[in-house]
Order: sequence, then C-alpha cells, then structure tokens
Amino acid sequence: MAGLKKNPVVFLVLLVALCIAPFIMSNYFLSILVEILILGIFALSLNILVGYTGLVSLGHAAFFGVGAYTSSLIAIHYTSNVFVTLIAGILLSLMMAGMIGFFCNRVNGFYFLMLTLAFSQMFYALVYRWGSLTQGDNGLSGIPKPTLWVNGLLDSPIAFYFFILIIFLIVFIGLSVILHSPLGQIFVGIRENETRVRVMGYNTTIYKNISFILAGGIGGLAGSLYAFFNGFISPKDIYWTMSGEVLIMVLVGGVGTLIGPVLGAAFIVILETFVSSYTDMWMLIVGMTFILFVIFIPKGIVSIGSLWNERKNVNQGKGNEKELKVRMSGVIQDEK
Amino acid sequence: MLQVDNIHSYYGDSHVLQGVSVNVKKGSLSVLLGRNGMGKTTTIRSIIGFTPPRQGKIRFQGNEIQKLPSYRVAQLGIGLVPQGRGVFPNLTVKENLTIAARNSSRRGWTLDRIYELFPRLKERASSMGGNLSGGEQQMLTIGRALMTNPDLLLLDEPSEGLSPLMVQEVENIISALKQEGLSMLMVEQNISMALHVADWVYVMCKGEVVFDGSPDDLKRNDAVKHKYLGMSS
Amino acid sequence: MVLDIIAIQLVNGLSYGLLLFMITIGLSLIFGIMGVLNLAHGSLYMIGAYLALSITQHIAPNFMYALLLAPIFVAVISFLLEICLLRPTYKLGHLSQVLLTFGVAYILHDVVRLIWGANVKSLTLPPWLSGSVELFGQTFPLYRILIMGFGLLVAAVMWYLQEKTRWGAIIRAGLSNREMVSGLGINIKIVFSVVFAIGGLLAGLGGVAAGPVLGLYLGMEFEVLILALVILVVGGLGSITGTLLAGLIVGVVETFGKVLFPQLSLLIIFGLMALVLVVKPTGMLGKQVH
Amino acid sequence: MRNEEHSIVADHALRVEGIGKRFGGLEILKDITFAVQPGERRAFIGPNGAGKSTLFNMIAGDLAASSGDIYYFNENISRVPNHQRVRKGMVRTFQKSNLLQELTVLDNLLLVLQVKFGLHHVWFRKRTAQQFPELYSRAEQLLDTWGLADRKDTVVKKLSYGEQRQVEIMLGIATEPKVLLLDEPTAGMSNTETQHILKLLQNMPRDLTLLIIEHDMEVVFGLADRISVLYNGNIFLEGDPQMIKTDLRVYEIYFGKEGA
Amino acid sequence: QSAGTTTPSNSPGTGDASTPTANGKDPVKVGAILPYSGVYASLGENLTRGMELYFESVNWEAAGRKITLIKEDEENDPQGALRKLRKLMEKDNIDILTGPVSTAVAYALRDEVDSKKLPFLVSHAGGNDLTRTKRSDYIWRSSFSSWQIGNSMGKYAYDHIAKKIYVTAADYAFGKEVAGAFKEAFTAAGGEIVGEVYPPLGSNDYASYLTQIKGKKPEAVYAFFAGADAVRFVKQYEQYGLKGQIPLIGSGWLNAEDIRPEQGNSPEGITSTMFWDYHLDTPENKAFVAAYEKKYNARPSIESVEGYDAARVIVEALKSLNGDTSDKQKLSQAIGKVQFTSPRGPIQFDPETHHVIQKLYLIKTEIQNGKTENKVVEEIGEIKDPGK
Ligand SMILES: Nc1ncnc2c1ncn2[C@@H]1O[C@H](COP(=O)(O)OP(=O)(O)OP(=O)(O)O)[C@@H](O)[C@H]1O
Ligand SMILES: Nc1ncnc2c1ncn2[C@@H]1O[C@H](COP(=O)(O)OP(=O)(O)OP(=O)(O)O)[C@@H](O)[C@H]1O
Ligand SMILES: [Mg+2]
Ligand SMILES: [Mg+2]
Repeated sequence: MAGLKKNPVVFLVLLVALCIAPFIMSNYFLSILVEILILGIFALSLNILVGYTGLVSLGHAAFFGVGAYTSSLIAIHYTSNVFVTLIAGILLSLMMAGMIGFFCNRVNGFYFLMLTLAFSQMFYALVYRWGSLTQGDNGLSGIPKPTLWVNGLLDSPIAFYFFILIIFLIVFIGLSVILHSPLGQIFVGIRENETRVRVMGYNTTIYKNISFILAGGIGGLAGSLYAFFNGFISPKDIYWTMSGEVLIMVLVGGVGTLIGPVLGAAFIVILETFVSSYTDMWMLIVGMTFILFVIFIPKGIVSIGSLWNERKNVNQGKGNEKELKVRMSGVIQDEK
Repeated sequence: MLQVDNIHSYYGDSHVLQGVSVNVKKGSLSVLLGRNGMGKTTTIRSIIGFTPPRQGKIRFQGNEIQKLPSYRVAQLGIGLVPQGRGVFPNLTVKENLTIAARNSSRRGWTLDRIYELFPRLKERASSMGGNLSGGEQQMLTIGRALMTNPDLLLLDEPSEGLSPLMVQEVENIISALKQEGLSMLMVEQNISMALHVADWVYVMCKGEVVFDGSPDDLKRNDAVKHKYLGMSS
Repeated sequence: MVLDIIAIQLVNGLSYGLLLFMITIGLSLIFGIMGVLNLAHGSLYMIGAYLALSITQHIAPNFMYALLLAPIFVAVISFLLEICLLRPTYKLGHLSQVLLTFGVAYILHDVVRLIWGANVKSLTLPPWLSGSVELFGQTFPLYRILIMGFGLLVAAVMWYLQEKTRWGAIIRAGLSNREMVSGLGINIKIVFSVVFAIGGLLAGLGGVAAGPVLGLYLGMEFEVLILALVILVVGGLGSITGTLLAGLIVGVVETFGKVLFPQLSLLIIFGLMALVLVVKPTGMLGKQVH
Repeated sequence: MRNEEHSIVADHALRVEGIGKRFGGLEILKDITFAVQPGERRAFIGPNGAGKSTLFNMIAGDLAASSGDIYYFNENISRVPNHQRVRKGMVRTFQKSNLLQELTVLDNLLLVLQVKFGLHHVWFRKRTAQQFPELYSRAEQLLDTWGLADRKDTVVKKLSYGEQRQVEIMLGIATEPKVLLLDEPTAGMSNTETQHILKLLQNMPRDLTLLIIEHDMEVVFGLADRISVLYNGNIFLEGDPQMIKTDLRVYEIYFGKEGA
Repeated sequence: QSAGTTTPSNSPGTGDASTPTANGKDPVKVGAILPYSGVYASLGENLTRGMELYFESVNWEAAGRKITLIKEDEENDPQGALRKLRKLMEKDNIDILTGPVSTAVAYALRDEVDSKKLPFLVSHAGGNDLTRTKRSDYIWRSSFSSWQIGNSMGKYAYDHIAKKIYVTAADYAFGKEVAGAFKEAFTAAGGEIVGEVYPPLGSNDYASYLTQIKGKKPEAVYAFFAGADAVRFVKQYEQYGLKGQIPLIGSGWLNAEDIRPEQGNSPEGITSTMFWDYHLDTPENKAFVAAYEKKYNARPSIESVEGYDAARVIVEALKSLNGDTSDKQKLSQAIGKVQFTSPRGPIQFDPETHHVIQKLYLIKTEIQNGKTENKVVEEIGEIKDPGK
C-alpha cells in the first residue's frame, strides 16, 4: 500500500497487467477476475465504514441487494440500458443508506453492528416475502444482459470485463482521493475519537451519515454490477452471511487501507472457488485460514509486505493506516 | 530493597532506556526527576513489568524480577500509582479499592483506613471511577495502591492535578508512610515537594541517569538544575 | 376458551423466552464481561448438544448425565480455545476476535460433520421428562415447564456470581485496563480463561437443555448464534438481568407475533431489536456508553 | 434605553447566569454567575472536586447544565451544541488529554486547523502539503512554536504523558479562538515546559479571552487578571490576584498553610 | 463423500487418455453441483451415493466410454453455484450437468446452461417453473415437481381422510407451491380449507402455531416440512397433544426414511404421498435397496433413489448415442427419450415439459417392534405435471 503510493510504477504495472489479462486468460479465469473486481468494489465500500469511519456494519449486504434488485427489475421491466439501471440502483441505495444511516448512527459500537444487521435482515424479509415483485427465495432470474447505446456492446466477456474494470478504477481512484481529502480525514478522526472530533467543531453525526451514504451508494453499485454479471440475484445475497463475508474480505485484506479490501476480496473468492472444488472440508480450511491470519498476519494481506521490512521503517507511525483500533464494544467506557 | 541495574527498555524498536540504574534503600524514598519524555515513566513500567527491560537486572528484596510478569511482581509486594491514574472508570470507587485489597495483615491498610486518609473518597464511594474529578482520581489511585499493602511503592507523579492543599496532604502522607517503613520510588514534576521528602534524587535525560545524589547535592548543583530541570535560580 | 388460548400462548412465549435466555447467557457473559464477541458461541452450543447425544446413546442412557457431563466437556474445549487462540488476540482488538472466533466456528462445523455426520439428529428425552401435562385445559410438554425453572435457576446463579462476588469487579476492571489489573497483582490472564470456560460451560448447558426442543442439525450453530446476538443486544450488554428480560420479551412477542401477523414472522425478531435500539441505544438494561 | 442595555451586555465575552449542575442526587454546582470581559484572563481555582472541570464542560457544551444560561457575546448559547460553539470561536482543552491516539501529532493538528481554514467541505482533493499549502504552513509554524516539530510524525499514543499534554494545549490554541478554556494546561508538564507555556500564554494577543483552571500558582498569578475561587458549589470569592493572595479563607480551603 | 473428482477405481487404464479425440476413448465428464456442506449436506451425500452406486454397477462405463463424475459443492448459494458451473463448463469441459438440491440454485444455473447449450439433468430441485415458464431445450428433470407432490394428496385426502383441513408449510417458494397444489386439488374435490399458516423455513419452535391450529379444530392437518423442520414439527405435534387427535398428512418428507429414526414414535399415523418408499415391493426396488445397503450399510433415502435414477438416465442416454457426446442438442434429446423401470416404478419424460412422469404412492407410518416403519398403502398412479 505504502509502496503503491510512493511508487506509481507498481500501480502502472498492475494496470497494464489488468488490461492485458483478458487476452491471455481463459474465460473461466476472466469471470473470476470480474467477480473479484465487483466484490472488490463492494469490499471497498464497506471499508469506508469499517476502516475509515470505524463503524462496523453487519448489514452492508442490504445495499448490495437494493442496487441489485433495483437494476435487475428495471432491466427486466423497462430498459437494460446500463446507465439507467446503474444510476437507478445507486440512487435507491443512496436513499436507503440515508434512511438506515439516520437510525444506525444514533447508536454506537456493537449496537451499531446489530442495528445494521437488523435493518438488513428486515430488508431481506421484505425481498423474501414480496414474491410478486422479487420472485421471493427463488431469486430473480432471467435478468437481461446490460446494454450500452448500441445493443450487444457488452455481450462479450472481454467487453464486459473492461466495463467492470473501468468502473472499478473510477471507484478506486475516486475513493483514494475522497478518503485522503479533508473530508476523509474527518472520517478517520471519528474512528479514533468521536467525542474529540466533535469538540474540534465537527458535527460528527453528519459526517457519519455522509460516510454511511457513500458506502451504501457504492455498495449498491457493486450489487447492480453483480446482478448483471450473473444474470441472477436472490435473497441469499442480502442475507447476513453476505454481510459477514464482505466484512471478512475487509478484515483479511487489511482494514483501513485502500487496496486491502480488494486483495481480501480476491483472496476469499479464490479460496472459496478452489478449495471447495478439492474437498468438502472447505469450511475447515477456510476457518483455519482465518485463524492463521489473525495470529500471524493480523493487519491483513496488505501488511505482508511490511511484515517483511518491519525492521526497516522503525516506529515511523504512518499511524492512520497501520495501527488501528476499531470501536466495537459498547461496554468499554472511555475514561473521562 | 530495589536495585535497578543498567536496564535497557524498548517500545517496539525504539530504544528508550539506555542503561538506567536506580536504587531504593529500605524505608527510604528515591525520587526521579527530569523533563517530559525522558524515560521516567518507562523506568517505572520496567520495574513493575509492563515494559520488561531487554537487558539489565532488577532486584527486589534479593529476587531478580526483570523477567516476571507484572502480576507476580506486584504479588511480591510492589504497589503502583501509575501516571495518568489508570482508574477503572466502569467500577465504583469502592470497587476500585476493594479489588486491589490484599495482605491487610501485613501493613494494615484497609478500606476504612483509606477512607480516613481521603474522606473525599468515602463521600464518593458509590460514584463510578470515571466520573471523579482529576484530583479525586489521583487520590483513588494512591489509595488503591496502598490497598495492596506493598513493601515498595512506585509513585508516578502523585501530585499531578492536586490542589496545593492536597499536595501538602500527599507530602504528609508520604512522610508518614516512610515512617512506617515503606520504601518508595517517586517520579515528580513538583520539584520542591519532591525535594522535601526525598532521601535520594536521580535526574534523567534521554533515557539515562545524568545526576544522582542527595537533595542537598542537587540544590547546590545549579548546572544540573538549570540544564535538566529548567530551574532558573 | 379464547382466554385459555391466550394464556397457553403466554406460557409458550415465556418458556421459549427462557430457552432463548439459556442459549444466550454464555454469550452474554463473555461479551458483556470480557468484551469478546464470541462468534463460536453457537458452535459451542452445538457441540454441547451433540455431545449430549453421544453420551445418552453410548455412555449412559441418562439425560441427566448428559446435562452434567457435556457442558463440562465444552468448558474444557473453550478453556483450551481461550489459552491457545484467543489470548494472543486481546491486544489486537475486537475485529480480530470476530474473525478468529468465526474461523473457529467454521472449523467446528466441519468437525461436527466429521464426527456426527450430516443427518438431522435429535436428542431424545427420557420418558419421565418427555410427558405432557394439562395446562389451562390444553396439553403442554412437561419439559418446557422444567426448562422455565432451570432457566430461572441459571439466571439466579449468574446474577449472584457477577454482582455479589469480587470476580465481577475484577473482570470489569480487566476490560477497561488489563495492564493495571495485573499491576495490582491479579493474574488477569487466568481470570479471563476461567471466565471464557464458564461461558463455554453455559453454551454447552444451553445446547443440552435446548437440544431436545430445537433439534440437532448442521448449520444450527449459526441460527442459534444470530438468535443469541439479538437477545444479547435487546437486553443490553453487560447485564444478566437484561438478557433474561430480553429473552422473555422476545419469546412472548415472537409467540404472539407469529399468531397475529404470521406473514411477518420472518422479521418480528429483528423488527423488535431495531425498535428497542432506536428507542434505547444501549438495549433495555445496557449501561450507558460515554 | 434598549441601546444602553445592549451596550452593557455586549461588553461580555462570556456571561454565565445561575448555572447549576446535579448528578443524580449530588448537587455539584449550585448557582454560578459570573461574566468575563473580552480580552480578560480569568483563572478558576478551588479544591479538587469543586466542580471546575464540570463548569468548563457546561460552558463548552459537552455537558448540559441542569439550570441557568450561558451567553456568548450576548448570544444565549445554552442550547447550542458543542461543535457549533467551537465554530463560533469558543474552544476548550481537556484536563486529561483527549486526543486521537492512533494518529500522528500532525494529523491531529491538521484536523483542528481544517475547520479554521474552512476546508471540511473539501472532499475531492487529497489533503497534501502541495494541495493545501496554507494549511500545512500554519501547522508547521505551530509545531515549531511548541517545539514539537521533530515529533510531528509520531503517533500520539507513543508520546510521553507530558508531551501529550503539550499537544492537547497546542490543539486548543491552534485555531486562534476568541474564547479559550484551558483545563489545567500545565499539569504533568515539567518545569521547563510549564515556563514555556506560561510565556506563550502571556504573549497571546490581548483580545483573546482566556479562562484557565490551574493548581500551579505560578501560572495562575503569572497570567490572571481576575481569579474566581470555586468552593462548595458556588463562587466563593472573585477578585484580582492581589486580593485572592491575601485572603485568609482561601488559604484555609485551598492553598494550605504554606500556600502560594 | 467429497467434492472433487471420482474416477473409476477398477476400470482398465487407458493409455491415450491424454490425447482427446472427438469420439474416442476420452471419458464422458458428468458435472454434479450438489450440497456437501450446510443444512442440505445430507441430501447431497445421499444423491451422490445413489449416483455412484449406479455408475459402479455399470463399471463407470457407457457405450465404451469411461464416466468421470466431477462434484462441486452447491453450498446452497446460487451465486457460488454459478461460479462452480463456470468452472465445470470452462475448465473441466463437462458434457452433462446434474444436481442441484436448491430450486433457487437451479433457477440461477438455468440461463447460463441454456445459453451455453449444456444438457442439464435436474436430479432434485422441484420448483414448478423449471419445467414450466423457465423451460429449456437443454433441461430435463428426473426428480419431481412441487405440484406433483402436493396434488397427489388432494383428492385422496378428501375421499378418505377429512373434509376440513388446515394447511401448513414452510414459508419458502417450494413449500408454498406444494401447499398450493394440495389446496387446489383438495378444494377441487370438494374439501374446505379451514386455515393456513406458513412458519418461516427453519423455525425452531412451532408451539404457537400448533396451539393456533388446535384452536381451529380442523379434521386433519396437511403439512409440508422437510429435514430438521420436519423433525421438530412432527415431534412437537405429538408433545402438544395433536397426535392421535387430529390426523397429520403431508408430503413424504414429513416421515422420510432418513429422518424418521430421529422423530422417535411421533410420526406414527402420518399419511403422506411420495414417489418412492423404502418398502415399495417391486423387484427393482428390492435389488436397489439390497445393493445400497450392502455398499453403504445404511438405508437409502428418497435422494438416494434420485441420484441412482439420474445416473441411469445419463448412462442410458449415452448408450443410445453410442457414446457420442459431441452434439449437445442430440445428447439433450437422447436424455428425453430415456425410459426405464426405476426402483420407484416406471419413469419417462414428458417431451412437452421435460418433466418426469412417474407414479406416486400413499404411505403411512406405523409402529413395528417399537420402531416406526413406513408402509405403502396405495398406489395413486401416474401423475403428470400439467406444465402450466
Ligand atoms: N507506548 C509507547 N510507544 C513508543 N514510544 C513511547 C511509548 N511511550 C513512551 N514512549 C517514548 O518513550 C520516551 C520516554 O517516555 P516516558 O513516558 O518514559 O517519559 P517520561 O519521562 O515519563 O515523560 P513525562 O514527564 O512526560 O511523563 C518518550 O520519548 C516517548 O515518546
Ligand atoms: N458524570 C458525573 N457523575 C457523577 N459525579 C460527577 C460526574 N462528573 C463529575 N462528578 C463529580 O463532580 C465533582 C466535580 O468534578 P470536577 O471534575 O468538576 O472537579 P474539579 O473541580 O475539576 O476538580 P479537580 O481539580 O480535581 O480536577 C466531583 O466530585 C466528581 O466526582
Ligand atoms: Mg511519565
Ligand atoms: Mg478538573
């Protein structure tokens, strides 16, 4: 991560690699790459909350779902134009994030986690029950492929890949600017010590809502893309397990870093794809991996590099990205 | 009683104590002085075992304790008044005191005696530790340390945040404790108070002891006072 | 007649509520006191239930032995878990523990499948427990009545331990400042291990007690976990009484909700939780957070 | 008539009228009334637990008063939330440092300065020295003044106690407030640093209104124009330093026999 | 049972396996997406056992070509299953797909399979639409549809059991479809539905529902629950004193072979309909049961039969094409033409809907030697899904 910032070369090399990937990869691996990029966007969005603002949400799948269902329903019933569907998906998830955020940001720590969970489970129940619109637990299938102005432009896997790649880059670069802007630094401040940031003159509630809405909107975008990618969406994708999975992506990749969640998404997708093909004990293996991560690489995949040269950059705390305390517990009281 | 012998302590990779040696004789009070960030607290933390030294030895009543976990060190009879108070905010004043209670037969410190010493604490007995005023918290930590009935007391800036009247009170308490035979190592910024009660003085700078002598030695040594303690006269 | 049904539904609700309390109490203890969100709680519960199954089937065909032995096994397992895995993570913060205990849950899922297989199982009660009694002119399972008494007993014991012994205070102190607690001469590590083991014991107890009602099957642990988390939050962290109250309220509300608004069954419990948190941000009896 | 009244009241930077505070059954502050002129330096002293910090908490809006009103340049701010009071130019520091522990000294400072420079709405520009030269040069300047320049990239939690206290005070002064509330600024600081801060405060522009709680008499008498003594939930005495210094009752309740 | 690849253990090695030819000796690859973890793991396991039993009986060979079974975990997650499908298609190059258990997964796979023209033999998932509105030229179903299950009880219940019935089913699409089909047939026969309630899938406590049902005093209760739900529902039905008072009828999953041992004596007296039963007295079934018990030392379940039959359909289709899998369309059509007498009775596909035409049976649970056993009471006859 630090390398990425200091070293635009690394960034360029990665970019070039991503651009030539579709031409040397089989369709299968390309589809995995697409999935990684989409879930990467999703993990990036959650990380705004978890990693930057310090709000651990276990209900992020709700926004994924709003985006996915909105775009899919519009694509099925009205138009499959990708801009219309995406924008509608994003708008609706922004609205829902505004609403849910309003309530959730009134509570702290573990209560926040559970309240986000509650709202997303209620949304799940809504989708599940509203069968006439959503096909209930059977899932919404037969979602048409997205179209650009000209029909068929996104039909080939390669075109679709580049479409996703461009959106991914926009989100990634956009977030890297926003999160390091003065606004983004307020998020970080709230993560560290909300009361103090308030006393610095910031209305922290507003900023928490901003970050919640931002995260929700991008989460919705990821959902829309995912629905297009698979042509299918089901309540399973809004269930708390999905929220948990994306949270794990963030944790495994590296909380509060930019590239971390993307690496986490890649890691989890690859792990799940391959391990479960070789053994049905994949839960055991995945579980062990989590444990090994916590014990040996607690700061996530991004820190693997720095574990390497930990010796070198001695206690020059680039603190906001390395050391991280996420406020979770409601019972631990700060001293006065 | 306590011999700290040439210890080196680190936070991660930063080398904070670079060979510190400090002694406390039985029934006496040694004082550590120095500007902010010089390693006084780290010395205290090294003794109690929070930041164990990587090199050097610490002996307490003949036992080597530099490798022991802090609860063992405390059980051997070392009490601590930490800097920044370390009051348990989610416990009541009474609970703060009682969870520390140990060996009351040894030195006779009980809840009642602490309340006698600091009547203010008795008034606030059922308040949460975190709600106390700064000075009240300071009293609470001193009381809490005494509740463990230690043989050696480590005091890290006990007078911080206390009103002048309370500082005198603490000074009296410290003298009284010395009378009872308690040994103490104290860090202080209130130099005049420290020099009143000290038997021996150490001055630290950048992780090393740069002066050691009796209070009178220090009073006479203008260079040290000026250079390391910022005292004008 | 209608009143009879209402009365019996109320008993249904209360007994379900105490069952929920039994499921949650271990989690409540560990999270409320140690600040560790133990996502393997459901798994420990599950192991308790499966162990009880094995004990009744192979060792001694007596449910009471299972009720005694299985929780102890589970306590040992959690004790080891704490020492080997959890200990190094305290300094890392809550999220690490979330990931770690989730990993443990995954592992235990497969372990249970390896040992007991994927088939649905059920814990059979001895005849003297499986009978029914007449209540308000209706048939009511005896076991559910006993569960109510047992749940209240556990609540009383827990309350005593936490409020009336020095233990509670030590652990709460450890939660805010471990270093300082050990500086007072208390081996906080052991204290935490023991508390975690007690949490495991309670999880196992919950498993044995609730197993005959809720059944044994793969994936039960996650359902139980979510349920327990909800109860925990509704009651408020760090309050045994809160957990008890939450169990009862959720039990009753859900029972009547299912009858009155069957279409909404799926969201009653989460709706209730959201409502409680919006009105009272720290749960019903949770301590105020600064 | 109305004009006259207005001009009298407008003279006050801060006016506290009948503020009281109870915590449950405990009545900490009873009926505090005082006014501070613009540019005045007012010290608050009083025994531990007298309610000094509580008073500051209420003035700053971190704690709601049980009764009474607070006027800030003639505006009743009793209902204004704390963050808005900061925007209006009233800033406080904490007795126990309350910093963003995992962030560097510089980041702590920048976060405070952002408000001052009105940059909190900027969200599509990275916060770097190139993008925001003024912000950064002001920060560097402050760090130099405070002798913390070499510590700027250190994470706050790695600072010693006294150093953290220095950062705390620096953050308070950084935004050049109109009214500054300092809660025991020199507690935990060494002699050298105390002198340094005293000088800094003495040299602050005279139009800054300063309210300070201190137990270090050197600082109190070196700085204050007026002193209020809090005792038993009331302002026990208010007057100029000379008067306080010579009042025997203050010795009894606060200074002790040796005293200042 | 594990996900992964099963290759014939005792088949003769082929030297030129590494050089694939169009119609040569390279194996036929059958991809199976089935649950091997989570709530449905035991179903996946039984389906696999059934398949492997049949493949073994033909020595993992059809028309001279070896058969390779590549298993992927469905994880009860549609998106995950899609990922697996892509792997099977693009990496393993499978010729035929079979599975899944979850209907949602089947729907998720449907479009991808249809557009890539991959023959897909559905071996469990029973959602109606798969052979109705979501029909595909490449999809065939050898298991059942929810309509078949529900409908089969309707008329019988009215004629022989009760005129006023309370209906309850797990609240998910499949459960609702089964209940719907039952209600339709029951009311068409003249019966009256006195109430209905749909507890959430995975409800852990049915107490309040049972109290409610009892209060309505129906003449019988029709229930659709499966797996752990069925265990809890049936046991609690007894505990709350409904057993013996109000007859319980439903689908065969309520008293299925693999869960009955866990229900104790509580399923006694349940009447249900199903397309197979352990005690079905036909030579085909006897042989199947014997072979299965010999190999696995456990009784087969409904899912075991489904797997067994699916494997046979595949083998028969391959045989009819002489092992030529190069033309997907032909392969798909060949599947549709397969018919044989399975342990469950004669089966064949409806060319219109691609759905299996099979007999259904009326099954009743009785106590024998202190344990419950099912008995086939009556043959309901062939039931053909209407496809609409
Ligand atoms: N947790 C920590 N991690 C890294 N460095 C630290 C940590 N705590 C203190 N330090 C550094 O160690 C040095 C000595 O700190 P220490 O707290 O011992 O100073 P001190 O003499 O007690 O100062 P003060 O009078 O301000 O309390 C300081 O430079 C400080 O920055
Ligand atoms: N939230 C609270 N709940 C209950 N009591 C409180 C609370 N906050 C403060 N108090 C009590 O109010 C009194 C005044 O506290 P305050 O912090 O204002 O004192 P202070 O004058 O600043 O003292 P010091 O000089 O020691 O800092 C103390 O006795 C304290 O215990
Ligand atoms: Mg110090
Ligand atoms: Mg104070």
